[in-house]
Amino acid sequence: MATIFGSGIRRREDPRLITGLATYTDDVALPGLAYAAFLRSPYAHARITKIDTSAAKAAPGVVAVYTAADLEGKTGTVPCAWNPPNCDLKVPAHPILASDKVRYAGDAVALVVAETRAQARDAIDLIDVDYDPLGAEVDPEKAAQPGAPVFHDDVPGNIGFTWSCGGGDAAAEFERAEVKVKLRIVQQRLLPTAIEPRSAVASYNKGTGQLQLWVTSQNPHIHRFLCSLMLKLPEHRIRVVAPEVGGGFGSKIPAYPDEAAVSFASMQLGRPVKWTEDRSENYKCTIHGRDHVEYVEMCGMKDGRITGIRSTVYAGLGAYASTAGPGIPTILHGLVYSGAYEIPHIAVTVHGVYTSGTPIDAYRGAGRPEAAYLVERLVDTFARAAGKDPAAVRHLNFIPKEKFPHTVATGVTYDSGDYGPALDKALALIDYEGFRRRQAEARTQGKYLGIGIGSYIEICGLGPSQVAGAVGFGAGLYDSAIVRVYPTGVVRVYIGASPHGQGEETTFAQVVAQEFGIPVENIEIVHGDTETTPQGWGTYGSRTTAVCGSAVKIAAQRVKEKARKIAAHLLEASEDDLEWTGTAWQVKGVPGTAKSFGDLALAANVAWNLPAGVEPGLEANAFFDPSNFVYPFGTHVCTVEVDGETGEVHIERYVAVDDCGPHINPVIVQGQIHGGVIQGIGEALQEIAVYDDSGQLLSGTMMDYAVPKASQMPHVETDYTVTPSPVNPLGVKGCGEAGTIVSAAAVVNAVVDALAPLGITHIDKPLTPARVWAAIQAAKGGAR
Amino acid sequence: MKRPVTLQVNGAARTVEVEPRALLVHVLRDELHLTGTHVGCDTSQCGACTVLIDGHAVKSCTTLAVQAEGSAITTIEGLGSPDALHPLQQAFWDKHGLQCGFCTPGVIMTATDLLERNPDPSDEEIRHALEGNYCRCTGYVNIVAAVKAAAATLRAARAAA
Amino acid sequence: MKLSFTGAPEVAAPLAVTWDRLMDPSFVSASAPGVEKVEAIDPEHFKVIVAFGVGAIKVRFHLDVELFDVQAPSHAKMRARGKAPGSTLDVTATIDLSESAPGMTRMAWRADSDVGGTVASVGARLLEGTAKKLTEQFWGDFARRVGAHAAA
Amino acid sequence: MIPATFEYIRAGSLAQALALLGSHEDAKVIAGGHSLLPVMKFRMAQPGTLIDIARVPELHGIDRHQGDLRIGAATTYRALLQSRLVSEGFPLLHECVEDIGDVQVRNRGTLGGSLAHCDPNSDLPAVMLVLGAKMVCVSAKGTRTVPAAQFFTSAFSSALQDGELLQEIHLPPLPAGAGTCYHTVAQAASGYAMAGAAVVVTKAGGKVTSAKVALTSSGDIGRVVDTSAFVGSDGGDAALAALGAAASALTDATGDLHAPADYRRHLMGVVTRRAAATALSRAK
Repeated sequence: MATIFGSGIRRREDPRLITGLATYTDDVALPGLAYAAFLRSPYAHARITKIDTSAAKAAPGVVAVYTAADLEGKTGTVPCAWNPPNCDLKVPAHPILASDKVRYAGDAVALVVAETRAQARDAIDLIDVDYDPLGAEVDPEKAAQPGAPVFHDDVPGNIGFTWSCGGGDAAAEFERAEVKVKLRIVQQRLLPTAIEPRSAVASYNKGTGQLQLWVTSQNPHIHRFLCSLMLKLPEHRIRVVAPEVGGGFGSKIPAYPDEAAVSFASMQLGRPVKWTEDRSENYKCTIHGRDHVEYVEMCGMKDGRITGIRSTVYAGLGAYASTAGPGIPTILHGLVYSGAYEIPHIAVTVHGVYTSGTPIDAYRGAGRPEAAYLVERLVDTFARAAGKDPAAVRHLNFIPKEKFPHTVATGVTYDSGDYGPALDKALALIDYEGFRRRQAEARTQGKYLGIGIGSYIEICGLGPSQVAGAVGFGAGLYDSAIVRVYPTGVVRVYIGASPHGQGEETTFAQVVAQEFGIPVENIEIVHGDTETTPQGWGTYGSRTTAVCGSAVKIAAQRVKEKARKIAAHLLEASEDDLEWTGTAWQVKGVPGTAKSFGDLALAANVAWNLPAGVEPGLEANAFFDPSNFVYPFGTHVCTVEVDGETGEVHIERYVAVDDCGPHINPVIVQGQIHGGVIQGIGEALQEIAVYDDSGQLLSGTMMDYAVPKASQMPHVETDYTVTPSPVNPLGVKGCGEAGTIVSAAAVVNAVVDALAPLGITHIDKPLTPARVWAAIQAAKGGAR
Repeated sequence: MKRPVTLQVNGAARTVEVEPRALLVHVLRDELHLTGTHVGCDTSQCGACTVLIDGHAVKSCTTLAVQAEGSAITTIEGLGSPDALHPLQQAFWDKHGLQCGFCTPGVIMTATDLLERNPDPSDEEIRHALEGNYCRCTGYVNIVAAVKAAAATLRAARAAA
Repeated sequence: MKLSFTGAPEVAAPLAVTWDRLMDPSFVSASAPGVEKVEAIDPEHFKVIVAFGVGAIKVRFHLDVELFDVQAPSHAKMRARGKAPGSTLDVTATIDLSESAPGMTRMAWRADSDVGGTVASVGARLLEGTAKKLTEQFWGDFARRVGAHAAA
Repeated sequence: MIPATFEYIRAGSLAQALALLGSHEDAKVIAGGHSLLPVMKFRMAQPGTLIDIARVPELHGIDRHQGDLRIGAATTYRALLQSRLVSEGFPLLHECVEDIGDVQVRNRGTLGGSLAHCDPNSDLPAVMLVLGAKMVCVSAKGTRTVPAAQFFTSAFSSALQDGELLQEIHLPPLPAGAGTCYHTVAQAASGYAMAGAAVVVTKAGGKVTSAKVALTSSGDIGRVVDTSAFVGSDGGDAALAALGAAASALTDATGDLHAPADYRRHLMGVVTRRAAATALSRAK
């Protein structure tokens, strides 16, 4: 029992998932259910000159057709919930259904509700809309230039904000430095591609005035909050349920106009309405990630010391400011430019730019992979310019272990760290020296072998609420738990976070089991329903275990303390004379006196004999607000062979050494790393959302957007170091995003290393065969 | 223009009135309430909708229910239950071969087909066999481990039989 | 998705005859694959229903067609805006006729199309080859028929 | 993703299928449905009637017939992969089919369905061309045999006429000692070849004695490379390079999302060269 914390037990959520008995949103069946479908704009940017819904309204099975005119005055707009300070953020109105203009290909224009899915779909084709096309521009750098089409009348020039951060004196340092390198980096648009598309089932009871909304959400309480604004319905009349959720990766954080429109329809009709997006709809209308054009520079000394970094970033916001959109390229990006290094001089400028593309919001890692990528690309480029080994440069510049907690030039304070051992372990696992010998040999035979290192830190475990407020995040970042013990000694734990694959039904049960000395089978973790769970802020930003898990632990400790009072009373002993055996309270050194957790659960719940002043029942709640973010770190190393003729990249080995503090369940931690790494490799090698000049998403299906397949991806080798965080009682650092943070950088660094003999210093990801071949051709001076 | 279609679903004859255009996946989910089979794409790529038709893994989003008339359909619900897991289901649980679980039923159905054809697949053969089943959570590492483990279990069972 | 195609077939007919045929919507539409209906609003404006496609693929567009910058007998431009469920099509075409030899006309054309919606985001793989083929087929067929009529 | 409405009729025999095809305007034939249903779901195809030929007995089976291998048009990829007649007699076809789509697609998709679809990115036309396949087309008027070279007329259009079905594919035996190879570089998302080459070669006395090379994704369907210079050569690096250059030259200068025109042309040369080299190494 003593080892349940730290044990790789099987997941408790799995039996229902592997037998098809789990309920995802689209599985929700209700009497009288109607089905909704959206008519979406085929143009990226156009004025709507006519909408005629008469034929659709007359079509078989159609219950209602709504356009912006029907919502007028009855609903609000889609809110943006992150307003970073001191950047003059402009948030233009984002209507639930487009009224006068459409601003991206996929913007919703009308909603059809019909008796069946097929009838709703059929009726969409009967709505007649005339558009007057206006200019489109999806590239954030180009959209920021004079003369670009303007997408919002109240945002002339399309610049939604200009944000800066830094420390030291970068301008002076770049004057003084001996070695300077610069890169132009494009961090392409990515499609999050949770395999479960988004879905919403809204059921409004006109009698009670209550709306119940099942929705694919990573954060039902945030959804409740934002839906109340969109629907002008008080929050206490909304119950949001995130049932089983089939992956999110950030894309199910935002409140979308879709669930508001579906809820509106249910409120109008007084019957339940279901909508589930198609994949092609998902690719057009669910948020995208990344989308930066970056001009970045690094400087330092010939001995390999890095002294400065600066950047100008054009970060696409897309057509509208999504829920967390503006916070990602700023707070979650600019503040971590120091990476794992001591860099005294940092200057970051980020322009958030409205474009005519799908809105950009959080995608796994959200801002931090972009930062890690540019920092690690720069470190490699700098090392090459300084004539130093890239591993040695990293070692030289790592923040030393004894300096933690350490405040970097951007002003954030890293909680704890010991970066060298992770790098050394990764290099040893991959046999760095041996590879370098093999590489030298291969080069003599005209083969392109490369090795890439990525060392990272990330800022996660979001985070202190006070900081959330200070950085303009329109929510709290504490989390919560209620631990409720039943008379028979079994336990339900209600949590504010909303896991959707990360396994907290298991890890949190392990935390509680460890506290109470009971089997995990006696504990159920309840999440995802605002009706039963305490206020929390959801699952994203690798925060669930660090923040909500801590609340679980504290609530469990409170329960245990109450049990101790009762035990002392029953044993007629002083509380101070009791000791916890691991499964029971007993008088110190007197095993025969043990009151097991089960005994005390019964005693508390029947309340026949409680100490004076102690209320019946055995439950406690806790709201945990951490004192700081957590900063996981690690080093990933990747070896590749590049086919110089076809441009194909083959990953030979991929080694990830991560430090996310102690592991409550090491198997689950490893699984999180595996998945994160493969997402990063997909980003490095094959994933890109391609738009044409007219703002059409050309990679609009899985036929053209290359989600990594089993046959394409390498085995991922994992190892760990363990450095506890001092900022939460579990000491954990979060592992959900860790795998993704630096994996793209490691892969691209490896490919550039392979091609270095040709003089290639950078290739923009994704490193598709065509791009790699083109870079080789250009380097060889071949005709392109 | 609905018409009756009879399918042998998980061992039982089921007759449903459907339009010819009804996709098998929609009939399974909406008419027969077998919601373990999922829809993840439009283009026959992701494999979340994979079921067995007459023992062969098929994407039920690219099959009309009328095409499957008279065929034996096996869905994840028919493979095993929490009390009686199929060796593949057991192995996915044991090896942490799933996270959000959305793709998992389809992956397991395809793996069932693989292990019928090839009782002792290599890692590479497993990865090739699963290229029509996308998983965004696991990075496939533990899926491969799970299929290998299930293959071993099934081989042992066959040897014992 | 933007597509641009050009061509310059030789027409075995005098320039004036070729020009007259070009200005005759029923003659023109007989060359256009998939045209189902042409309705003349006035000499410069037409409503056209056309089913574009190859093999099993067929998308029916309703087009508003406008002739402009018409300089008889050698130059005209055409603008068409079309919609199909979920998809859009915007085309601008330029035609310049010149006498290449006595009784022969060189018909230089250029067509710039912009396709949007489902056809662009789903059908891009199918689109370019198909559109090129259809466009070239149209002008080739038109040139051949003008010549045939002139000879007849 | 729901197709528009249509009428569905399952044919129980070839005669019935042909009669239905003759009597239904706006009808499409469906077997596995893996080419047609995806476009129907996007409503980019809206046939009025689907005639299901998957269970027509005359369209199934793999056997030897007058020296050829005879394959029914409704034969699934799975059945092809399991056939020893195919893997032993036509390793090229086996090699190609192994990587078409994925397991689920191969379980359902049919050889005839793919060939009749005439997708220029499909792998099979090139293989059929170098194997010298003969397509048996049947209509109410009778059957006719169309060589592969005439069957694939252009992208998405075949020599099949209205009212006609592809019934069988006949493959003549490979030349004795022939080496074959199908090699592609696929785009990562759909798995369609960015460039692909199918090669059949024979050699004797250090010389190439015959060679057939056809291309996938060259811009149109069914492009065959002129091998007259390659035949008679030693099949060495220079000859392979020249063959590759011929394949590149035959490739349209049109690109797509995954393969810009210059890359595609270059890649066609590489895959052709590699396929030919492998085929030569396999030739006896």
